Order: sequence, then structure tokens, then C-alpha cells
Amino acid sequence: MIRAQPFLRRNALGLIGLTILFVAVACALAAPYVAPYSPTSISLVARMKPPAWIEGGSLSHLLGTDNLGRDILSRVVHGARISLAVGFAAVILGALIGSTIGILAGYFGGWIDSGLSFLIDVQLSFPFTLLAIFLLATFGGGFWPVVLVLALATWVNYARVVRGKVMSVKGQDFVHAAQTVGVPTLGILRHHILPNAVSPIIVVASFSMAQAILTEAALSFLGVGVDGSNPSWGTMLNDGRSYLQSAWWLTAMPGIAIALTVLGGNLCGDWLQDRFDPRLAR
Amino acid sequence: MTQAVLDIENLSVTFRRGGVPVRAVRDVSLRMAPGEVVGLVGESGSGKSVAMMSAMRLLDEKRAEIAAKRLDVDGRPVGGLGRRGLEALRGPVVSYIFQDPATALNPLLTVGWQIGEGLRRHRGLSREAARREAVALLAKVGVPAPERRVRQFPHQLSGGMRQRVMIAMALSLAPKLLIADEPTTALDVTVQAEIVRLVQGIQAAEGMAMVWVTHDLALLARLARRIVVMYAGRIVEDAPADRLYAAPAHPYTAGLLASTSRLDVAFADQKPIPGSPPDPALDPVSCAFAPRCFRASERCRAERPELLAHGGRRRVACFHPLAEAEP
Amino acid sequence: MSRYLAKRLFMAVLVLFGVSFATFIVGHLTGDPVALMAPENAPQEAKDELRRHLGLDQPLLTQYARFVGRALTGDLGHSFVQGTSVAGLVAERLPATLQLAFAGFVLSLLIAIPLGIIVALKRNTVWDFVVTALAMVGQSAPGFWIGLMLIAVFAVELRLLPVSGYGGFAYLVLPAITLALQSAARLTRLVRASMLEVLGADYVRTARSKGLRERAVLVVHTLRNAMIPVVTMAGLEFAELVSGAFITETIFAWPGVGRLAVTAVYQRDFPLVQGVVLFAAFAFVLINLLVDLLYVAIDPRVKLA
Amino acid sequence: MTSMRGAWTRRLFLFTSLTVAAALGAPAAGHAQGAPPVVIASSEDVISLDPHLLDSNNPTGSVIWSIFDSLVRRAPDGSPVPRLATSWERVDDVTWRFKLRDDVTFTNGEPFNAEAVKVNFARMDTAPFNTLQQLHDQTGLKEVRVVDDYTIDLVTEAPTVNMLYWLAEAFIAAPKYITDTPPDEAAVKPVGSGPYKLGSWSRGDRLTLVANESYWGEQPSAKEVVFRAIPEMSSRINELKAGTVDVVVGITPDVAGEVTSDVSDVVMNEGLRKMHMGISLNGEQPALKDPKVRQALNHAVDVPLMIEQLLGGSTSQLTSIVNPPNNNPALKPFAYDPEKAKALLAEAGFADGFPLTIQYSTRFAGGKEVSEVVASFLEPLGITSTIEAVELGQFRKELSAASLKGIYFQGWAALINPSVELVILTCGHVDNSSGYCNPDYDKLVKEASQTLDDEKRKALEFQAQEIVWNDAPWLYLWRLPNVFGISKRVAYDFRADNYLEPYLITVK
Repeated sequence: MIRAQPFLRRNALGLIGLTILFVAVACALAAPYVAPYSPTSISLVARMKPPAWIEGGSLSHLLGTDNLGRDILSRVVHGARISLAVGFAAVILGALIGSTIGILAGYFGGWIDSGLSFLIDVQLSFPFTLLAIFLLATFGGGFWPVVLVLALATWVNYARVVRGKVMSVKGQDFVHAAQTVGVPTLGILRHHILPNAVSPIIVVASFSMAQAILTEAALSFLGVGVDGSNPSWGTMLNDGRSYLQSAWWLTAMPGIAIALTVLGGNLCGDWLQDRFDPRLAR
Repeated sequence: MTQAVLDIENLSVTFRRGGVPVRAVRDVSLRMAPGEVVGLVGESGSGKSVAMMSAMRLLDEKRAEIAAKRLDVDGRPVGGLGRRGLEALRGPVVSYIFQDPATALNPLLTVGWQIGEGLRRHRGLSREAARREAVALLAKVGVPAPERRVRQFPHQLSGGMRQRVMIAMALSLAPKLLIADEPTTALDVTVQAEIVRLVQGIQAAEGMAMVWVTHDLALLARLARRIVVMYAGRIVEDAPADRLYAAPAHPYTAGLLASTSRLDVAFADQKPIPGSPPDPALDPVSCAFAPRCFRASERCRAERPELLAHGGRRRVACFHPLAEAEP
Repeated sequence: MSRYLAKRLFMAVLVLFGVSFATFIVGHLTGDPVALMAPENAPQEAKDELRRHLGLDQPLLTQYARFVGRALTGDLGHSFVQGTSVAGLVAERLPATLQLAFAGFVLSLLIAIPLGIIVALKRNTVWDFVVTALAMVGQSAPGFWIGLMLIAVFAVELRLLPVSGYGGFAYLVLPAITLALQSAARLTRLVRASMLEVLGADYVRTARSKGLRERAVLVVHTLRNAMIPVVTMAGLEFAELVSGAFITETIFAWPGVGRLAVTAVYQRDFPLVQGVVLFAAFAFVLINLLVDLLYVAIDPRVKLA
Repeated sequence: MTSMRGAWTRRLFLFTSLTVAAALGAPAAGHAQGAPPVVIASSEDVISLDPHLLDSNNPTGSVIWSIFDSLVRRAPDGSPVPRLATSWERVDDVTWRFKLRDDVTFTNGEPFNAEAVKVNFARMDTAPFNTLQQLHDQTGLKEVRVVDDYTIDLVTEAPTVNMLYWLAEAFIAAPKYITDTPPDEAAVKPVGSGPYKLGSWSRGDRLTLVANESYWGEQPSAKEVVFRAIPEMSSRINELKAGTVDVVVGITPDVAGEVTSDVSDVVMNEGLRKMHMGISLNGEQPALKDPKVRQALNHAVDVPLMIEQLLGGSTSQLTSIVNPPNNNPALKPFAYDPEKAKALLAEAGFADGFPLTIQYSTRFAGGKEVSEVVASFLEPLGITSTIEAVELGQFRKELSAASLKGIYFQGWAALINPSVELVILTCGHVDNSSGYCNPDYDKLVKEASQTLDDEKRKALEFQAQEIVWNDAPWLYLWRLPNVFGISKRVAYDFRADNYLEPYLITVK
């Protein structure tokens, strides 16, 4: 009847979140045009220059330079590519796996449901961080391994939500109707069940996106993150951690980028959750 | 004249949502004598529940703005009551039966506890005494094996059972005014009749005043002596039941009667009112019913009719009433 | 009631089996522990002998069967690297981990529950906005960043607290706060949301309609109901704290199970990794069982489930 | 073990009874009366106190070195110093004779004698100890002969110059105790004859050593020494600055500046590990087979600038693959000369450069930075690099198989022993990860290792050094610098090999 929060403010927060994400994505896509320098161009004689507004800084490096004299602004902008790509790829993969399992479990029920639910239980009982370190330390880090591990960690969230949604939709008349007129199972799944499960998937996805970026940073901290020629924000944070006290900007800049993007994801998640289904469990 | 048990003058309730005010109740005036039974009818969203809840100040006042020239219950100006005053009013003076007993009862507490709570608060009964009283009340509302039931939780009871618990709760302090807010809509048809009979019997026995809020005119036929019809937040007709049924004065009332399932009218003859109620966010200066009214004139679309006496005990807000005023 | 419990227990055991099998397979299909244990220039024969000594030359399933058989008697095998019993190593670290997890958990509840309730009651005020925003930001900031910052401020600049290590109460403060802040951020938001939902519930209005005192409405009719989702989440949080405090333990040189696990993973110390994962899964399952029991205590509807 | 278990169950009980106060009020680590203990912070835990499972110099090695004695001590410059052995001589080409101290007892009262040495050496040659103990493999030791109670002969298969070197890490435990005690228990309750004995050990947190009053040598200045494991480097430095730690091991050179404070100083020394970018001759880039290309790589990188900027000038360039003082002084580092590098590449037929993979592992700090900087130096030559982090286990596997892709960051042989340092680059050697193979070099190295005459051997070694230097199987970088933090209240002369000898620490 009457919403818990004023309409405008709820949307305002969502819009702020969307704006943040939009800016991040734009940075990522336009990185070569936005960044003033190459993110990998090294200048050993220009190391550890502070941001422009600190004494000793200069306008040529707005956010300062890192331990190898690379421009931090350029690295943060390019870092958006890797970090967001990790986030998106993990979300898509996790959503694919999780939704498929959720739909199968929810729609067919019976032993399939029991089996898949058991799988969900096992996965949930696994200490995730340990699993991630374990897998990455054994197989080595890198973009795809990290994405895979993140997807492995998040599919459960999709599976649970989707399974619940499918079970409730399954009982509704239009599904029965479709079944009685002989629509094949795949058709029912695609045209009747899946569309109804989309909104919870999107909500979980925006939270997972935020979580993925944060987890990537944590994995980098433990030395098993994405590590390549181009930096992710997590890698930058990790690289700069020895200089926390002497050159705080090495960690502060990617840290702020992470916090903002995660904030954006969480705000969007909250907002979508409110819009789609206020009771949807996190 | 005896003191009215409920005396409302020019009550308006406005909800604020994201800057757009929504006026759910507009300029409602209603006066009830002790022991009087009033049926309050209207479509959902017509403001009938909101009006009744504001009499008990049960609305969330962070969102609802209540304005009234007079809002008295049993002679007490409700609008000026502090927290203490309100607590003293709710229960012993006026109590409320909510529509859906499935959600209106706390799932984590035994029904005995929930019935006894008011008694302990207002009569200072001990836990044990309150429990005994709860057993008696359950017996009174026709719950079998009340000794066992008091220890049960709401989810262990059927829908009808739960509504009886709600009723027992509302009656526990013998209020002067009982507001029953569609207490049967959430129930099976067969159970509905039982509940109606139960409430009717208790009202007759105890003699308290009662407002029965419903969208079902037919139901009120054997319950209420006086019927008040609301549309788009306003009272459009207020008349003794027999005269209203016999000859509705407001076209909306007529429409309601025509659309009501009555056993004596063939299904084919039941006519729904065309169109739908106006957006409550709008605040027309015209008659709100005009767009759906078959008698609407230019005047109806330009000016709003006031609720005026239409004969002795009748009030109507219409420029073109169907029934002639009676003396 | 007993059937419900029996079913839960059975599931728990099954889950532990699943976890142990998965760990075992993943662990053994990858990498050669001997390559990491032996020094850079150890001779091949010595490496082969070590492999035999550790039983790594046996077929996988044999190794697994032997592992499960021993595990049932509480013997989780021997650490390749440290040469001592895994159960002993885990047990040795357990007090530190529990101490930290428990302190972090209690602190987090002490922050989250009152704050969440107050904010819910004062919703849409400046307080609400500030606290919700802080919780959002707290949830968005990487944990190790918070930890390192706390050290820089309270230990190095102000010298109020020790930088790291394990000892008395003073040593516990910073790591516990680091853990608590993040978990508190999540829980505060949950408590607020849950409170708001319950405050808007019909039965709260019913309680008010009975003329109950506002405090009674809050305590009897709101808090308990609002705590139901919080209990689930808090259980998960606690389990996460017990099994997942790797980063905090690393930063604060806290001799807990988390650090043991990380080291074991890097050293490819299979028996130790297995032991820790099993322990963590066990803790998780146990805490969830406790949460289920707690449910039965606070929610009468659960008994039917 | 049982007593320990009792302790934790009791503590666990405190928790389950939900007494917060009790849980939070766990007792602080106790201090002995008198001077506070000397606290040494390292990144890693002490792994095991079994003297024959020693696998790293610090902290495990430092602790074992303090609790146990070996026959010979290795001085910081690599030369042998008497310890449990008072003197030694070569009886013939394959027999070494040692005279032993007759005044030593182990802390459990067992006497030290020739039999004790025999028992311990025998134990080292069995699994699982023989993967970590290299005495037998490296020296060809085949027989331990007890001559009398305090004289012992060590017989090897072939003449060896390495006996004294490896004896320094062959520690002697109380023979009866080590034989009769299950390995589990021996690993946590060591019984030796060194300057310290174990006080207490809480794994993952701290290990306390207390002075051994019955030690045969001089009593140490630090009566109580605590080894703490603090994995995070910034935490170790912070502890030092806060005055709660006295010695910090494992600081990367680029943050050395942060170590100095009003209570602490930084100490840097050039370590022994020779850091380089190994050049994989059999990897995916065939250009690397050409010595001219490898020389070009060496000319292309400005190593002095890297040392200056990245390492704070804390170390110096490699001048040979053999550590001083045994290096060939005639060899000079490749000069930074991009033009010459280009010319060399053109000569080799790669004027336009080639793609190259640069790999590093987490084994050595700074691998990533070094790889990135090297890549940026190679870029002007048209060499386009892809940088890859390789997981440590995988990295080691590929090192042994000499199957890395292009060039890789690695450090070898933190020791002072030309024979061992040279053998690494012989054909097919397990550590020859670049796959370098030059028969002339192999011949010289082999000849040198069997030459007992010091001067002649030195000449052969110099020749070998020169060959391999110019063949450039490595992109030569620097000797891994060691950076230590030390509090102003203690004094200690740090060793280049990272072993700490707490009994040499002076408390001011």
C-alpha cells in the first residue's frame, strides 16, 4: 500500500549507483582516450610522485605516480577494464551456472532437486576464501582462473533464488495450461519460467558484481589474484601496500575506485531489489 | 442529546509520498450514538479503513497527516492525546478487528498471550488471571477446547479460528466502540456467515457501538441500522438501512446495489459500475463520481456537491439525487 | 522435533562427506607436494622415497578411503611440512581463532543490533541516512585496507595498542574491530531492513490497537520477529569469521586457523589443507545446526518443518 | 601433545560457556625477570624443531642453529670455524678426520661423543630427512667411522672439497633421545647442546629460547630470545618502530627508508643469492639460443639504475656467477648500451626484435616490478614482452625441466662455494634451468671439483667463470640485498646468508 521510503529518495540512490557504474564502464571502454599515459610506461626517475595537490606533485600526474614511475590516473582508468571485466565475466558465468541449476532443480523437483540442493549445501559449507586460495595457488592466478573461482563462489546465490522463484511460478495456471496443451519442456522453461526468474537474477547479479570486485582485491592481497601486464585495481592495491605509509596514494586511488564501484553495485542492487521484489532474500 | 461515542467533523487524511500528497480521506464528518451500529461501505481505496484507523490514531503519522475540526471518541479529543492518553483509549474505549487474521496476529506468541496482553495492561491482571480470562473469552467467541487453544500459536489455527481470536481480543476489554474492518473478507464463505452471526450476537448482548467496514452492501442488510457510503475519500450518502436499500439517493449507492450479488436478483441483471475510481492523488473540484455517473450534468463536472441533509435522517452529496427527500 | 533434528544431522554428515571428497580430489589432482617440500637441489631418489614415505604413491581412492577411515577416529593425518599431527595443529590454533571470531562477532552484534534498531525507528532522518551510508561504505571498503589503516593510526601514530601478535586483551582490540566493522556493516543494514519490515507488519498495528505501551510493542512484538532473519545471517557471519579470517589474521600476525590454512595451501601441505577445510566445514555445519536450534526456540512455526 | 590438547580443551570450554570476559582476558605472554627478551620478527613461522628437517635459514634454521651444535660453524664469509670439532685434517683423498670436544653434554644429560655423531648422521640418511639433509648427497659421504670416543673419520666416495661446508648444517641431537622419541615429539621438544634451549613454542605466534646454563661456550648476552612470526611486512616494521620488536628480517629494499626511527635503524648488506633473469635457451623463443642475442639483452637493461631506484642502492651488480671472494676479478658487468644491444641483435638477424615472455613467481619479492622494468628496457629493441606470473610449484617444476618460456626472474645459490655455484650451469644439471650447455665449461668445472690444490683449482674456476659469463645464459642483475631492521637497544652483525645467531646479539 504505502512504501517504506519516499519514492524519490529510493530512486535517487539507485540513480547514484547507476551513474557510478556507468562512469566506471565508460572509463573502461574509453580507457585509451581518457588516460593521459600508457598504464605500463615506466619511468624509474619519476617514482612515487605525489598527487597534484600535494607538495611535490605536478599537474602532469594528477594522481601521482607509483613505485615504477607509472601514472596512477592512467592505471586506475585502465584498471577499470580488468576489474570490471572480472566482475562482469564472473557475474555472467555465475548467473549462467546458478540459474541453470536453479531452474532445473526448481522445475523438475524430485531427486534432481535433492541432488542439486545437496550440491548447494556442500558448496555453502565450503569456506570460500580458502577454496579460492587453494584453487588459485594450485592452478595459478590470472584472469580466467579468478573469474572461474568467483563464478564458482557465486552460482549458489543465483541457484537458490531462482529455484525458489521457479517453484512458485511452476504452480501457476499459465504453466499448467502450457503443459496441458503439450508445449515441450524446453519451451515452457524458456518462455514461461525463465522470464519470471529474470528479476531476481538481475538483483543477485548487481550484488555479486560488487562482491566480485571486492573479492578480486582480497585475492590479490593474498597474492593469487589477476596478475598480468595490465593492472586490476586489486593488483594495484596489493602492489602499493608496502608503501602505505610513505606513499599512501598508491593504495588510496585504486582503493577509492574499488569502494566507489562496489558502492555503485550495492546501491543498484538495493534499488532493484526494492523495485522488483522487496521480500527477496539476499 | 447523549454524548456521541464517535464524533468526527471535517476529517482529512493526507499521505505524503515522494512529495505528491495523496488525500485518502476528505472532509468526512460522522457522528455515532452509543450502541449504534453503522455499516461503512465503499470500494477498496475509498478511504473507509483509513478514516476508521485515524479515529484510533493507528496510522503511521510520519507518513499520514490527519486534520479534523473534531475527532472525538467517547468525548475525548483523540487528536490532542499524548502517547499515554492514546494507550488508555485503545482497548477499553475503542478496539479494532483487522481484516486478515493471518497477518494481524503475531506468529511468535501464543493466542492466549495475545488475548491476555490487553487485560494485563489495562486491568492489571496477573499473567495467570489473564490466561484464565483469555480461556473464557475464547469460549465466548465459540472456540472449542479453549484451554488447549490458548497455548497454541496462530499458525496452528484455521482462518476462521484466528478471526475468532481477533474478535476475542477486541472484545476483551468491553470497549464502547468496536470497529470491524472487513473481518470476513479473508475467510471462506461458510465461515463468513458464522463470524457475522457471532459478532452480531455479541454486539446485541453487550450493546456497544459498532462500525462494520465492508465493500459488500448485501452483508450489511441484516447487520446495520444505518449505512454510510464512501467514494473517493468522501461520504456520499448516509442513510437508515431500510430506506437506503429501498431507495438509494446517490447514483453511486444505486450502482453499488445493482452490482451486489443478491439472491433475489438474477446474475444477468447484476450490473457493474462502468469505469474505475479516480486517482486519489488528483483533487478535482467537481463531483468525483461524475465521470462514471449516468445522471451527471455540467454542474457536476464544474462544482462539488456538499453532503447535505436530504430529508430527516438522510444525508446525500449529489445535485441530482435519485430518491426524493422524505420528511 | 527429533525427526527434524535427525534429518538435519544426517544432511550435515552428508555435506561433510561431500566437502571432504571435493577437497581431497582437488588437492590431489594438482601439483606435486614433493616438488615444493624438497629443496631446489635434492636428488630424484630422495624425492621418490619421500613420496613413498608420505603414501603419495598409492591410488587416489585408496588414499581417500584411508583418510576417511582415520578421520572418523579423529586422526586427520600428519602435516607433510611440519611433521606433526594435523588435528593437533588445528587444535593448537583453535583457541586463537575462536577468541578472535567470538570477539569480532560479539562486537559486531553490539554495533549492528542497537544501531540497526535505532536507525529503523528513526528512519528517513539524518541519522538514518548517515548510518546507512556509513554501513554502505563499510561494506564497500576492502577489509585489509581497514586493518592496515587501524594499525597506522592506533598502533603506530598513537601507540595506544600493539601492532600485531597474540596476547592479552590489548592485542585483540584491533583485529576484532577490523573483523567486526565489516560484518557489522552488513548486519546493520539487515537489522534495519528487518525492523522496518516488522514495524510495518499488521500484527504490530494490532499490538498498538490493544493500547500496549510503546516499549512493549517494541520489545514483545517487534524485536523478536525482526531477529529471525538476523539470526540466520549472524550464523553465517560467525561461521565466516571462524573459517574466513585469513586476511585479518595475516595482517595482525594472529596465530589462528586461517593463517595456518593459507600457509598450508602455499606449501601444498595436503593433509593440513584437508584438515583445515574439514574443520572449517565442520564449524560451518555446526553453527548452522545451532542456528536451526535457535530457530526452534524463537519461532514456533519451525517445529512443523 | 596430550598436555597441549588438555590446554586447548580447557580454553575451548571457556568459550562454550560464553564467558566473554574470560575469553578476552587470555594471559599475556610471560616475561622473565630482568631485561626484556630480544624479539626477532620474521615473515614465516618456525616449521619444525627436528634438527634434520631444517628447510630454511630463517627462522627455522636460526632456531635450530641456536639449540643444536654442528661439528663446524660456517663463518659469515663462508670459512669453517671449529664448533663441536676442535680440529680436522685430511687423512687421505677420501677420508676426513675430526677431533671432537670432550666437555659437551646435551641438555638432557647425555654426553656428546663420536657415537653421537654417527647416530645423527645415520638418521639424516633416512626418509623423510634425506630430502632436506644434503650432507650425504653433496659430499658423497659413505661411511662414518668411530676412531675413539672423541675422534671420528668421515669417508667419501670420491675426493670432495665440500665436506666442511655441508657439515655446518649437519646438526647433532642427543643420540639416545632422538632415536627413542617419535618424530612428532622430537619435532616439538628438541634436545641439543647449543647456547639456547627451547623455552616455549606457540606455533604460528612465537617461540621463546632461553640461555642454556650448561652451555660449553660463552654465555650469550641475550638471556631470552623470542622469534615471532609476523607475515605482513608493514606490521613487522611498525612493531620495530613501536619498540616491541628488536630485529626484523625480510624487508624489501624499496621501503628501507621507512625502517629508521628514533628507536630503530636499518641495516643493509649484499646477500649471496645471485638474482638474474634466466634466459631459457630451449623455450618458445629460438632467438635466445644465439649468444649475441643474450649479450644484447644484457646490454639493453640499465641495471645500475634499477639498483639505484628500486633497491635504494643497497646492493651491487653481479660480476660473475660466483660470489666473492671467489669471483674472477677480471670480469666486468655488461655496460648499459642500447646502441650496442641493437647492433648485436642486428648481427644476430633480429634487427626488428621478437616477442618474448617474461615469467616470475612469488618466490622472490619484487619479481613483478623487475619483470615490468626489464620489459620496458627491452621495448625500444623491438622486443615485445608478455609478463606472466607463475604459481610457485609450477615454476619450480619448470625450472627443473628447463622449460620456461622466455626469460624469468630467479636467484640461485646463496652460498660461498665456487664448486657448487659453478656446477649449476653444467649440461643437464637439475638446477640448470636455462638449458645452457657448453662442453668446454663442463670439463673445466669437473676438473676443478676434483683438484685438491687450491691455486690450480682457482685458476680452473676463473677460466670457467669467464666462459659462462660471456655466453650469458642469464641476464645478470644483482646480488639479492638483505635489509634488516634493528632496534637501538641491541647490536648485531648480520650475515649475508640470512641465518641469525642470537647468541652473538649484544644487549646494550
